[in-house]
Amino acid sequence: MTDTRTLTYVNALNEGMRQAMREDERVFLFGLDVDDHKAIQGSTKGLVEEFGAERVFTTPLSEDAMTGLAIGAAVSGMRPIHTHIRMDFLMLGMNQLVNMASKYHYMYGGAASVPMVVRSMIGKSWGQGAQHSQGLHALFMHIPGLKVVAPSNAHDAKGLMIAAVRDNNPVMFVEHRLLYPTEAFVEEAPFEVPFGKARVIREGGDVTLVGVSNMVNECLRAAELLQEEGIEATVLDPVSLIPLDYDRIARETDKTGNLIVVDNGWTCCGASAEILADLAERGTRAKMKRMGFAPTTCPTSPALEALFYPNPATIAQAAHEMLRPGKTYSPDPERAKLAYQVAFKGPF
Amino acid sequence: MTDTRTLTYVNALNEGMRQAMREDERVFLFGLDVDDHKAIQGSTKGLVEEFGAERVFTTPLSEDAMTGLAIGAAVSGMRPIHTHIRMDFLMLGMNQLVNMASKYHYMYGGAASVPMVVRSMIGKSWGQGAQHSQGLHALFMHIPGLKVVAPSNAHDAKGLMIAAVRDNNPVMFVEHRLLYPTEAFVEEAPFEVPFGKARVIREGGDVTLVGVSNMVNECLRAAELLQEEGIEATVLDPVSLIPLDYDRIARETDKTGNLIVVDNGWTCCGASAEILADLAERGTRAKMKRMGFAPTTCPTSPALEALFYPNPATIAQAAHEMLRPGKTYSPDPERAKLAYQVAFKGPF
Amino acid sequence: MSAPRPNDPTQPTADDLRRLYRSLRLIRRVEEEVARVYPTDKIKSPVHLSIGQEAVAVGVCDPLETRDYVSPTYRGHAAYLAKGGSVPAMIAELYGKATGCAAGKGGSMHLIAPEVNVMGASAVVGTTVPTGLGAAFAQKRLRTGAVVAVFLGDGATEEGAFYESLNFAALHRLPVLFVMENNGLAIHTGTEKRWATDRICERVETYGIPAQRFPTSDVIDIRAATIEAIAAMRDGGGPHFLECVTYRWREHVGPGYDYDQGYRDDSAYKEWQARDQVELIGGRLTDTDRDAIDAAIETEIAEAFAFAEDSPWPEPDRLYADLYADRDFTPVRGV
Amino acid sequence: MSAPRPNDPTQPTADDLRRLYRSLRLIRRVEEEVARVYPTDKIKSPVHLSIGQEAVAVGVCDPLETRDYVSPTYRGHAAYLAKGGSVPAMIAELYGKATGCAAGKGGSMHLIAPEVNVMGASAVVGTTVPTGLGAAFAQKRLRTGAVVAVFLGDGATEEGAFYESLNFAALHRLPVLFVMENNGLAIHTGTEKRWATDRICERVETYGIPAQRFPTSDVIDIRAATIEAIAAMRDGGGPHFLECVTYRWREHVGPGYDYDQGYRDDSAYKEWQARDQVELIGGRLTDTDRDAIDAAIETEIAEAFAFAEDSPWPEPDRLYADLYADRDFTPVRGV
Ligand SMILES: Cc1ncc(C[n+]2csc(CCOP(=O)(O)OP(=O)(O)O)c2C)c(N)n1
Ligand SMILES: Cc1ncc(C[n+]2csc(CCOP(=O)(O)OP(=O)(O)O)c2C)c(N)n1
Ligand SMILES: [Mg+2]
Ligand SMILES: [Mg+2]
Repeated sequence: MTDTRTLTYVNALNEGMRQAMREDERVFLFGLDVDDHKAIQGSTKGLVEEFGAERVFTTPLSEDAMTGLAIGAAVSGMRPIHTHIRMDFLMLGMNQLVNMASKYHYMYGGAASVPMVVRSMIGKSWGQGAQHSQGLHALFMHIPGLKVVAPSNAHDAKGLMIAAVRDNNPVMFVEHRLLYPTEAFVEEAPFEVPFGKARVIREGGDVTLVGVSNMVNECLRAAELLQEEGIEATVLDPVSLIPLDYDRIARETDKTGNLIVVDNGWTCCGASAEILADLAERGTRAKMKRMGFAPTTCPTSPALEALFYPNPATIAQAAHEMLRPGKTYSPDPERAKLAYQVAFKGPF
Repeated sequence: MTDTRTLTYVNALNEGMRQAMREDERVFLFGLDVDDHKAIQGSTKGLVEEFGAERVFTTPLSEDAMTGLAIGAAVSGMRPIHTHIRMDFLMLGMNQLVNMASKYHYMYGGAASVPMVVRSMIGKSWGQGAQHSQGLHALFMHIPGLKVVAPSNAHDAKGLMIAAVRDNNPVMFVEHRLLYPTEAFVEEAPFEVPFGKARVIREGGDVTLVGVSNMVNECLRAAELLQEEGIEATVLDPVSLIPLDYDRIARETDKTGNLIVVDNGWTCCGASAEILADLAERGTRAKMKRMGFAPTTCPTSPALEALFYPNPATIAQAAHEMLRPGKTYSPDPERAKLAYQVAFKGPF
Repeated sequence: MSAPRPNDPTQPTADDLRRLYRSLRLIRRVEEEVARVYPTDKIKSPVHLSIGQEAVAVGVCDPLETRDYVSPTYRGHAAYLAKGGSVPAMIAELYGKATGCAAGKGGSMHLIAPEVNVMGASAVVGTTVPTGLGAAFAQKRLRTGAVVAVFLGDGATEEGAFYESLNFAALHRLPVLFVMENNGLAIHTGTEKRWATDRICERVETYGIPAQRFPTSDVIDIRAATIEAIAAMRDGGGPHFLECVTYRWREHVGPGYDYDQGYRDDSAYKEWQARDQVELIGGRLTDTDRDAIDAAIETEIAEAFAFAEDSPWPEPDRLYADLYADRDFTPVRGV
Repeated sequence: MSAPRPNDPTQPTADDLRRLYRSLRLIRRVEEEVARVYPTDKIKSPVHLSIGQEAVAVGVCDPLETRDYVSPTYRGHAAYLAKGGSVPAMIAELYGKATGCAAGKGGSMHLIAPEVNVMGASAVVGTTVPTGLGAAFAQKRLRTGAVVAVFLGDGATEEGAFYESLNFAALHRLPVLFVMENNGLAIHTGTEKRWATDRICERVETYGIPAQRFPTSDVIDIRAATIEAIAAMRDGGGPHFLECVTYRWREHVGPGYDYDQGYRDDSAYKEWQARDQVELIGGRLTDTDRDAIDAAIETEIAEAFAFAEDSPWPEPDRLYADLYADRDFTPVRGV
């Protein structure tokens, strides 16, 4: 069933939370500044008005205790959505996330469960710098007991949000700031996007590009550039990182024999390492490559920041080099810019 | 030059810190309980007596601020060794480690540096359970700007400690509780073990076993079992995880065409994933496999805990399956136990 | 304490005394048994005994109802038992057996008893302060009228999360009773190496939280204060704080004594022994009552250890069980 | 404040007033210029302006010597400049240029000036409290006699690390002056939604730390208190705390005003404007002095922006530079 209504990512998040809160009164939304007029870049807009200050409220700057509060509330009957405007700030809640949330169900032999969602946003550009730009999802992927999802589009933002709130486990919900204004077809009725099912967004026989979060878009744009060179790329969105749809990634990789994983994060011990390692263990014969943040801290100067991130041109170049090694290729900067007009709206 | 003096890992750590403190008065050692009579399982024994309470002191239970204290002291002229009796407790210092220590040198354009060592111990067995047994080095490997070392023996414990204290960057120093009583040849004079140089501990042409921290020993013991089956294993110790000696690992893998990486931690986005991913990018033709903690939280019951960790028998089985697929092999439990008598003392 | 009023619920009746004694004695005897069995290596996780500190848990938990919550520490046997946690399930948990309260996956430091609202204990100091706060938030939101007693050691007051929790609890007037078990030690280190001052109650009061200090942890006094705090909290009165000065008779972890280790001598131990609350409350019972309670406790303990002994180990496939909770979801409205 | 003593160093001389004015005015004008230029997109990182709050940084930093340290916040232009950080290096940093004080890698939130002991500022609220503590520890250990001023916002007092730092500072009697810039806001949220009470000074005092509150952040008062605190600290007197109530004139981040955003009106702004410290101190100078200072500042600023404009971008290979510090190590003895 295709829907014809388009929604932005930010509004899809908002609708997902709103519907989840309407559906179940145990759900509450809290975190620094969720109830101010900026409303976490609009994603929480109108929620305090609809659900009141008991269910939608800001907190003191106390990420550690507030994470514990979410866990304690979850194990005693509530369903919190804890919101952080930057993923970097989760480092203050790491003890509760790693030592409590992820372990609670297992460590007590299944005697309790922790249905909570932790929203956080990867920041990018405008010189946000080292501490406002990190994509740290790999840290959470490393810890058994957490789930990690990273919607790349408005449709999934809503569907994953509803699924995350309904899930009985701690779900790290990774958003990307640059995605907020992007649009996709989004059904109005509540729906779930299932965890653990990757999605092929574009099919092509030559190379498989796996993109995480916003990098799905960068991959799509790279695919456009590659098409001009006669190279057809499959673009795959893992949708959720834990659980990860290893089988589908393997299948799509085997089809082309060439894989590039492009992450919104560092590659060392990152999501891209995990994917390549799994394929290596399966004995794939494909050529494989990782791309992600440069292996440095993120600089603010635009002159350096531009080099820090993969972009359609560098992704296309990497694919070209994989398929036609030694042949020089650098996409015309004007065409590379045009690639930024490509967007995927569905159908899903 | 071979030394004939043997020392335990715990005493080698102690000697390394002692010599580093004698050499440079800016070095201080602090952390919960470093100065009590148990002395962090003996590793800090006698240091408060030699260097006084100004240079060797316990702290309140305040891991977050104490990590910040180490950073602030380091950037203003001191060289702290911050000690944690369990790696799990580092989660409370994550904000300072990830957002400050790792980034300080880069984020300020090289204007300051952070010469600090963060010691922590991986716990194992005796029912320590979920929160006292984690090997979380992969979380630190993921963050550019940190160095991560994991000595597997007394010689490296001392040499890496001295190198870590002399290093001008934050070094995560990963110890393993089960290694404390193990002995090796250790020179008495101060010496450094360089970062980024893997070491072959045992040579064999059939399979390459890479072990991290205590898993080096488990690999050596697996190699003994395998030898009885006519399989010769190379055992490789990465020594430091960041920087990682990718080239040497690749060379030793290519020699045998078979690689098993055995980590004291989870595999998902772990050190083992990083190694396999790098080899995959290099286009190695080797068979590769990861082993590590079971992908669960660590249980306390010995009935389950035994299954949680790789051991000589499971490592040997994995290697056997890789080399002789389909052939059943399960090492005689008595012989597997005997394997625990194997120990590597050097020469280095 | 203020002078007793007629029918003052804070003054114990004979029934109350019997119940208090039973609880104190049960904890003491269970832990002594744990200590006795420990060297046999049947207990499969490190134990942090509360022997000597029982009065705090008992004084606080006695007036709690089942609907009320307790958020315990890794030194949590006392709170678990005082709140009504099952003895056999606890011992089986220490033995690493499938019938343990955490199915053998938690051990001594991770007790839990959802049936009586004992939340999961944690081995990382201070972590159960915010989780207890969360339970209090839930009670307020769900309008259950229940309160939460959060236990923490003197060491835990040094963790920043404690102050974050105080501030939030007071700001949102959550029904949470913070119970600080001040035994003066964090492992082997006294407060003089950890605290700038001991003005904790005063500090807590700056959050607008009433705070009381019990220099000898008299069980009747702690119980009386708890009764008043509970009443205030059920009325929407917001958090309360109790500092209970107490003494750890045995070593930090393990079954033994450690007065020969050089970091403390046994002079304070002797003082605390002289006012041992188990004996003091026991002394207020008739011999018949006391004997009957003692005998029942011995039977209960013997049965619990036998249960643990006879229980099976977890099956190997349980290693992979319970990593994630199932997917069941039924929306709830009208909370 | 106590009555002025003869030769009381806390009472400003005419020279002092000129210096204070210069500092206040420099900060005000630099930030106004930053705000003016911001819409041109030449500034390459988000800016958190201190306009209206200058008196706190100036009052504290004026009596500091170069050897003393400052640990600033991301709203740190004022502290950086008041401590003597270079104007051109700051503006170049905001422009993302190679000549910036952080080589273009830090931006507005990550200023640093090692030559005058301004430590690195952080975008994560509260993180520079413990790092400042560490600098104070180093000063004590290295016996430099230097002190450290740690700046923090009212929001930062909610982070647990603040309390951990107070405790440690008092316990070890470290020479650290905690300076809380209480502008009543964390982004758009007032303290009423974040604080259980406003009894912060009282709370800090429970650590044995002398605490003073400045309800209008009078620059002379803050300076006087700082002079006394510094003297006490150089004498081994341990930490001090100042709560400086102040007001953020502009929006949280960015160059504009936000009185139309509904979360505050401009009534308080008008009150604070009426006692603007830049004007008040300026008014105590002769016109000649003031004009000379103003003119010099305009030149300095114009030169700084020109310097930033003309400076080169970092070369691409700088992306990989400075991730790790080099391996040089020369042992130091006799500290
Ligand atoms: C966060 C953390 N840091 C350090 C430890 C190691 N540790 C275990 S118990 C303990 C002392 C705790 O003291 P207190 O809170 O007073 O509790 P008590 O043992 O006296 O009951 C310490 C430091 C830990 N478990 N968790
Ligand atoms: C740990 C952390 N949590 C949240 C944020 C987002 N944030 C940025 S500034 C700010 C308000 C800080 O308020 P305050 O400390 O009073 O400083 P002010 O901006 O008023 O100077 C917040 C919440 C952050 N940067 N760091
Ligand atoms: Mg204690
Ligand atoms: Mg503020």
